[in-house]
Amino acid sequence: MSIQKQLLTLVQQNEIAANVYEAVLEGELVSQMTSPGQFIHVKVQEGSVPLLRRPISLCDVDLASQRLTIIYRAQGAGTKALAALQPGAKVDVLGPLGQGFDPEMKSNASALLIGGGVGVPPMYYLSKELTKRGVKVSHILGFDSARSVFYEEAFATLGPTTVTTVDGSRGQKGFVTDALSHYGKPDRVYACGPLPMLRALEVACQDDELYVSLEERMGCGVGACLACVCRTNESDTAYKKICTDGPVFRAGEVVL
Amino acid sequence: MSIQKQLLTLVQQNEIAANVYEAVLEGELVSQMTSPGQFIHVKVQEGSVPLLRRPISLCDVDLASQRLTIIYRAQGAGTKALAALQPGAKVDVLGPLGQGFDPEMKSNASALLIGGGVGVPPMYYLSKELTKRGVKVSHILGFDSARSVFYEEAFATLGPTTVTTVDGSRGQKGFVTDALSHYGKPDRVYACGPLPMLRALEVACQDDELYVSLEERMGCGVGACLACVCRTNESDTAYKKICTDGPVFRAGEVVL
Amino acid sequence: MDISVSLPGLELKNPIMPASGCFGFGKEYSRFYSLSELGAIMIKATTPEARFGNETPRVAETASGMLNAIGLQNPGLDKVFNEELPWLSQYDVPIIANIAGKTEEDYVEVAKKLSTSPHVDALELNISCPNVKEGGIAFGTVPELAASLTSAVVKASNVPVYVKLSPNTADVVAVAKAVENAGAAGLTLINTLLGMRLDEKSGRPVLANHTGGLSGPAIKPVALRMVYEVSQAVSIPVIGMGGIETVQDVIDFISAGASAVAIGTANFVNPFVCPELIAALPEALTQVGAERIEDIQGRSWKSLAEARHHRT
Amino acid sequence: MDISVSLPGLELKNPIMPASGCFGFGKEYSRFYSLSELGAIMIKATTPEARFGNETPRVAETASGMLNAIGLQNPGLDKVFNEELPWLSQYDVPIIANIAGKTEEDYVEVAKKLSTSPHVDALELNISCPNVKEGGIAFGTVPELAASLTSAVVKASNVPVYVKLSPNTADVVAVAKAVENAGAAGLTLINTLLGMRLDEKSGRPVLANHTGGLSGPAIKPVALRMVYEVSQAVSIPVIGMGGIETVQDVIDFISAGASAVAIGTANFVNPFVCPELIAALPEALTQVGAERIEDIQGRSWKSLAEARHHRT
Ligand SMILES: Cc1cc2nc3c(=O)[nH]c(=O)nc-3n(C[C@H](O)[C@H](O)[C@H](O)COP(=O)(O)OP(=O)(O)OC[C@H]3O[C@@H](n4cnc5c(N)ncnc54)[C@H](O)[C@@H]3O)c2cc1C
Ligand SMILES: Cc1cc2nc3c(=O)[nH]c(=O)nc-3n(C[C@H](O)[C@H](O)[C@H](O)COP(=O)(O)OP(=O)(O)OC[C@H]3O[C@@H](n4cnc5c(N)ncnc54)[C@H](O)[C@@H]3O)c2cc1C
Ligand SMILES: Cc1cc2nc3c(=O)[nH]c(=O)nc-3n(C[C@H](O)[C@H](O)[C@H](O)COP(=O)(O)O)c2cc1C
Ligand SMILES: Cc1cc2nc3c(=O)[nH]c(=O)nc-3n(C[C@H](O)[C@H](O)[C@H](O)COP(=O)(O)O)c2cc1C
Ligand code: FES
Ligand code: FES
Repeated sequence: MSIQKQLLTLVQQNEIAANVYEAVLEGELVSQMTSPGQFIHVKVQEGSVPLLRRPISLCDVDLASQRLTIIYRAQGAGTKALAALQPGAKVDVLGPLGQGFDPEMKSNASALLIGGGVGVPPMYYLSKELTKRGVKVSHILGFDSARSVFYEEAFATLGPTTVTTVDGSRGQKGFVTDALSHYGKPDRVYACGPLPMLRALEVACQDDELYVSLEERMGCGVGACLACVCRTNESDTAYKKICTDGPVFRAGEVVL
Repeated sequence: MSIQKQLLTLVQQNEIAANVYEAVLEGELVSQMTSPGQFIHVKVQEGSVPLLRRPISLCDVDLASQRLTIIYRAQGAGTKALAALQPGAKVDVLGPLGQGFDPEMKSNASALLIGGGVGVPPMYYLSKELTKRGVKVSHILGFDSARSVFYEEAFATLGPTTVTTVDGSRGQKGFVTDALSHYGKPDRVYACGPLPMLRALEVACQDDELYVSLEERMGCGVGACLACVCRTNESDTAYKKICTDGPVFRAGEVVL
Repeated sequence: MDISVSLPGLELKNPIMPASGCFGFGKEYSRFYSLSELGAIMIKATTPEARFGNETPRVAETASGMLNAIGLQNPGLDKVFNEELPWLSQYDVPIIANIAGKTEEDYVEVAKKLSTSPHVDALELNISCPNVKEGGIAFGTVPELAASLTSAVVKASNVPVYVKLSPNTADVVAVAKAVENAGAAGLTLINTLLGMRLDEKSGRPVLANHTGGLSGPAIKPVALRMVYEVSQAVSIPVIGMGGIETVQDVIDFISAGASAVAIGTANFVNPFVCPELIAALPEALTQVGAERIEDIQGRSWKSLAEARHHRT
Repeated sequence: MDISVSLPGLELKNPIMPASGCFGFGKEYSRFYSLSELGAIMIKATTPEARFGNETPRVAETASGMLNAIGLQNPGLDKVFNEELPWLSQYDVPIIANIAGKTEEDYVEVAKKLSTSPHVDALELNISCPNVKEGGIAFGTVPELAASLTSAVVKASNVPVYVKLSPNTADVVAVAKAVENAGAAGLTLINTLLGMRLDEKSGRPVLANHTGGLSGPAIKPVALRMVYEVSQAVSIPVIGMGGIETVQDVIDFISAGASAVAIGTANFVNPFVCPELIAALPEALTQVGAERIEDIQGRSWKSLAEARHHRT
């Protein structure tokens, strides 16, 4: 599976929650994107503003039509410019990057997928891949408020799904950890979301086989610049690069 | 007549010669643009690249439809980005700026209008205004080669027109000055084009009432930054600002 | 919301003012809005004699920035005193007069006279112009020279003296402290970074002066860093500038430690930028939970100091 | 067209090489193209001991630029010597080893060992890293310190020593001349400008290190100016860098006086930028009427000197 740089075509773009956009991109490169948890590195427009690429997780991939879906929050200059693109626009994509989630589990094994905010998207592709393998999936999706919720029904078609919101305006009030009790002891837990959420899960799921996907500001996205490192417990100078060793790690492998 | 900043709508854009574009912009502000020789200062796109506005002369104005026409060469970052805009795009225009050509002449007086390269466009609006006043206009339009020629027929409908090209691939071979002899002694000569052309005209037309339109790299376009000055003969420190005192000057008023 | 700011010699209705050299003596922009809306005006550098400045081209564009080499063109001390300043007096706005020269005597001469004008509220000592050999940049990079020039000008002046610092130095804090000790009432920073552009075809410098001063959004990170460092090291107020275009930029400079800000290049892009920023500021302050400027002034380093304090 | 360049210790197939810190030790980009295509490789700074560097976030974006504060993270001298360099030897490409440290002894230790590696063709003495207290930036801004460090490293080294200059100084030419006199075989410039960005909401520095080094197109005018000034003042070759993205940028730096160029930030934007520039260079040289690099090297100031000469 080789990393390439290619111009993909934006075929569709919708605002699916407050400031959250779903974009569908099409092109040959998509046939490389077989691993959920991997990400693409997007140069939103030509020229030097914004200068750097933006890392965005694969949310869904349709190999047959060579289309991928991403979901992202329009917050800063780059993602706002991305949100302003019209269908037909060409988007410069580098990818697929990073080590994704390992979806290989026994048929009938159980997996709990936990996403927080814009950590939810990669869980969707993962859930589909697990389901394909006969794994029983459940989902906890955490958001700020009802306005930010997306893909609830999509997840519900794959397996039991609990939505939590911090303000209680939709689903269960509270954090994803407040919903853990509904799901007993799954064979594996996968999570992606803000650092405080992942830290809480590391504690709450210490007896589980937990995989987490991390975020960090990136330069190159390919392991060369050392912008995105995190520490490991091995030594004072030991580290992992989120862009190439991750973004998915086994809990404990790196220091959160 | 007040200077304003307004978003105009690009209604049409065509490449009318090699790398030369004709763009039509529409909006209320156009009703202020009554003086040929004036220019607009265009912020081609939002954001900091390109940062500064670009000065472009009025080539034609239709007050009834609130449309103006500009003709420009796509050479650097700003004009290339302008050329890439599609109809419907909003363009941030500051204007009208500067002192234009004085078109007040007696009916039946004769005027010779000389344009070189992208100095041709302002001559078109001027020629129309002169014609309205019953002035007999003739034109000399200088270009590099046949590939660069534009608006030859448009000028010809207003009055006798000679095209010169440096390589002789269209019209008369040579420079605009080589065609002066065809036009006897007009009551007034108006010129816009590269500095060497204007300097040659200053010599060749020393007995005529000659007005020239100058170009200089601009910052503000409104007289504040002193980027665009030229010297006058009055004193060592005397100067005129091309953006506000010009761009049109009586020959001799400033040092070319 | 009250967005007024009190600085030595200056009662500002708001902390937004055009930067020197980007606003002439006010006339041009007075056609766009009333100058009384502004916090203050920093007028174009004045030298003893009228100067033509450098040959053209004087500006060139770069990525997110521009170079200028105007070369301190100005009508000279007498004309500024007798014509420009009285014209400005029709507006209710504090005037900060930027002064330049070749020698200490030049600076002192201009300071002495301009500071007696009833229309001048403060001086801005330009020891940082990169575009003329005698533009003071040597004064601006050597702390001892900066200090002795500041002393002389402070002595000569009837109004508070702000010193404009150059970014073209290894240690801006050393210069800042030196001029503070020499009696500066405040600091303004940054002036432009020395840069150049070449013509694509000929390979020759685009600017007639060869090199010029880089301004605009490109230099904002450098400006912000210097305001951050200097404001922590001195106890006189700082007026920050360098690449400000948006109200977020204003918030950033105040967070970095500035008491007020100046807008240069952005005026060229949008002649209405100053009044637009003034209008937008109250809402932007509210958004970051501030009720007045001081609530966020220097919060970039104050919060870090608190964090350090709590840790120990 | 022959685009090869001969520099002390370095026979370059072409004048394009990745800049230190932006290319690791080559492994990552070797997945995109063969490293043998490159003119040379400037590898990541090596210090005596392994270093973790600064905490994250380590990068932030700015207008046409980026800030980094990696903090000289590297696996340490032994590992670079025993693992990274031997791995690189599979490619036919000169290696320039960037060396850093806290003290003169550190620099000398790294220089001594790395320069005995059969895989190292030249050293790049990094006296300009803005991101660590001991990153050598003091060495880089004081001519005397720069010179004495250079002497020590030149003495310790088996291969030619290039010195990487800091732009965070008032007088880059003084530093350049000092290190030339101290035995530098060449100069590389510029390193990053010290800058910062604040978080929009909290007002705190985005970078864990608070400040960082500004790179990318925003700094090109400053870099070009320094290459122009330095290349006129010294007689050793200059490798230019700072914001290079396009083949026009390469032409500009060579016109300013560089003998070769290095590409930093642009690798992050386009991993193929170096081979693309190499492929585009011959045509670009033809366009400006050059048959080889030397035809346009320094033409920015050579043409001016000629103009001056003809005038007198
Ligand atoms: C592996 C990975 C996968 C991601 N997947 C998604 C996703 O599927 N959907 C989604 O909405 N977001 C995702 N993010 C976060 C996303 O990359 C940032 O929100 C985005 O880069 C911000 O860019 P901006 O232009 O909006 O912000 P700006 O503020 O303009 O960005 C400035 C710089 O900071 C970086 N940056 C800012 N915030 C972050 C952040 N949280 N993480 C990493 N870099 C940041 C930007 O990349 C840029 O270099 C992912 C991040 C990583 C590392
Ligand atoms: C009063 C006036 C009227 C003009 N009218 C026309 C016109 O009708 N049609 C036309 O094609 N051109 C006209 N020009 C020239 C036009 O402004 C420049 O070609 C254009 O600004 C170049 O921008 P760029 O983005 O292509 O070049 P870049 O190289 O990207 O420009 C960089 C900077 O240099 C400035 N610049 C470069 N060349 C010139 C130049 N020749 N004159 C002024 N500034 C320049 C730009 O404004 C910009 O600030 C006029 C110039 C002036 C001063
Ligand atoms: C065209 C121009 C002329 C300037 N003239 C002066 C001047 O006369 N005196 C001075 O102290 N600074 C001068 N400056 C510097 C500005 O006041 C300001 O410090 C600098 O441009 C950074 O701010 P900005 O990025 O907002 O432009 C000038 C800047 C520009 C762009
Ligand atoms: C992420 C990053 C890491 C860097 N690390 C080093 C380094 O270890 N040693 C060094 O001498 N320069 C280092 N630099 C500076 C670059 O080599 C180069 O001088 C600078 O970035 C300007 O070039 P650019 O604008 O092309 O990036 C680093 C730059 C970046 C962006
Ligand atoms: S982003 Fe460059 S190493 Fe990970
Ligand atoms: S462009 Fe600013 S004074 Fe003319």
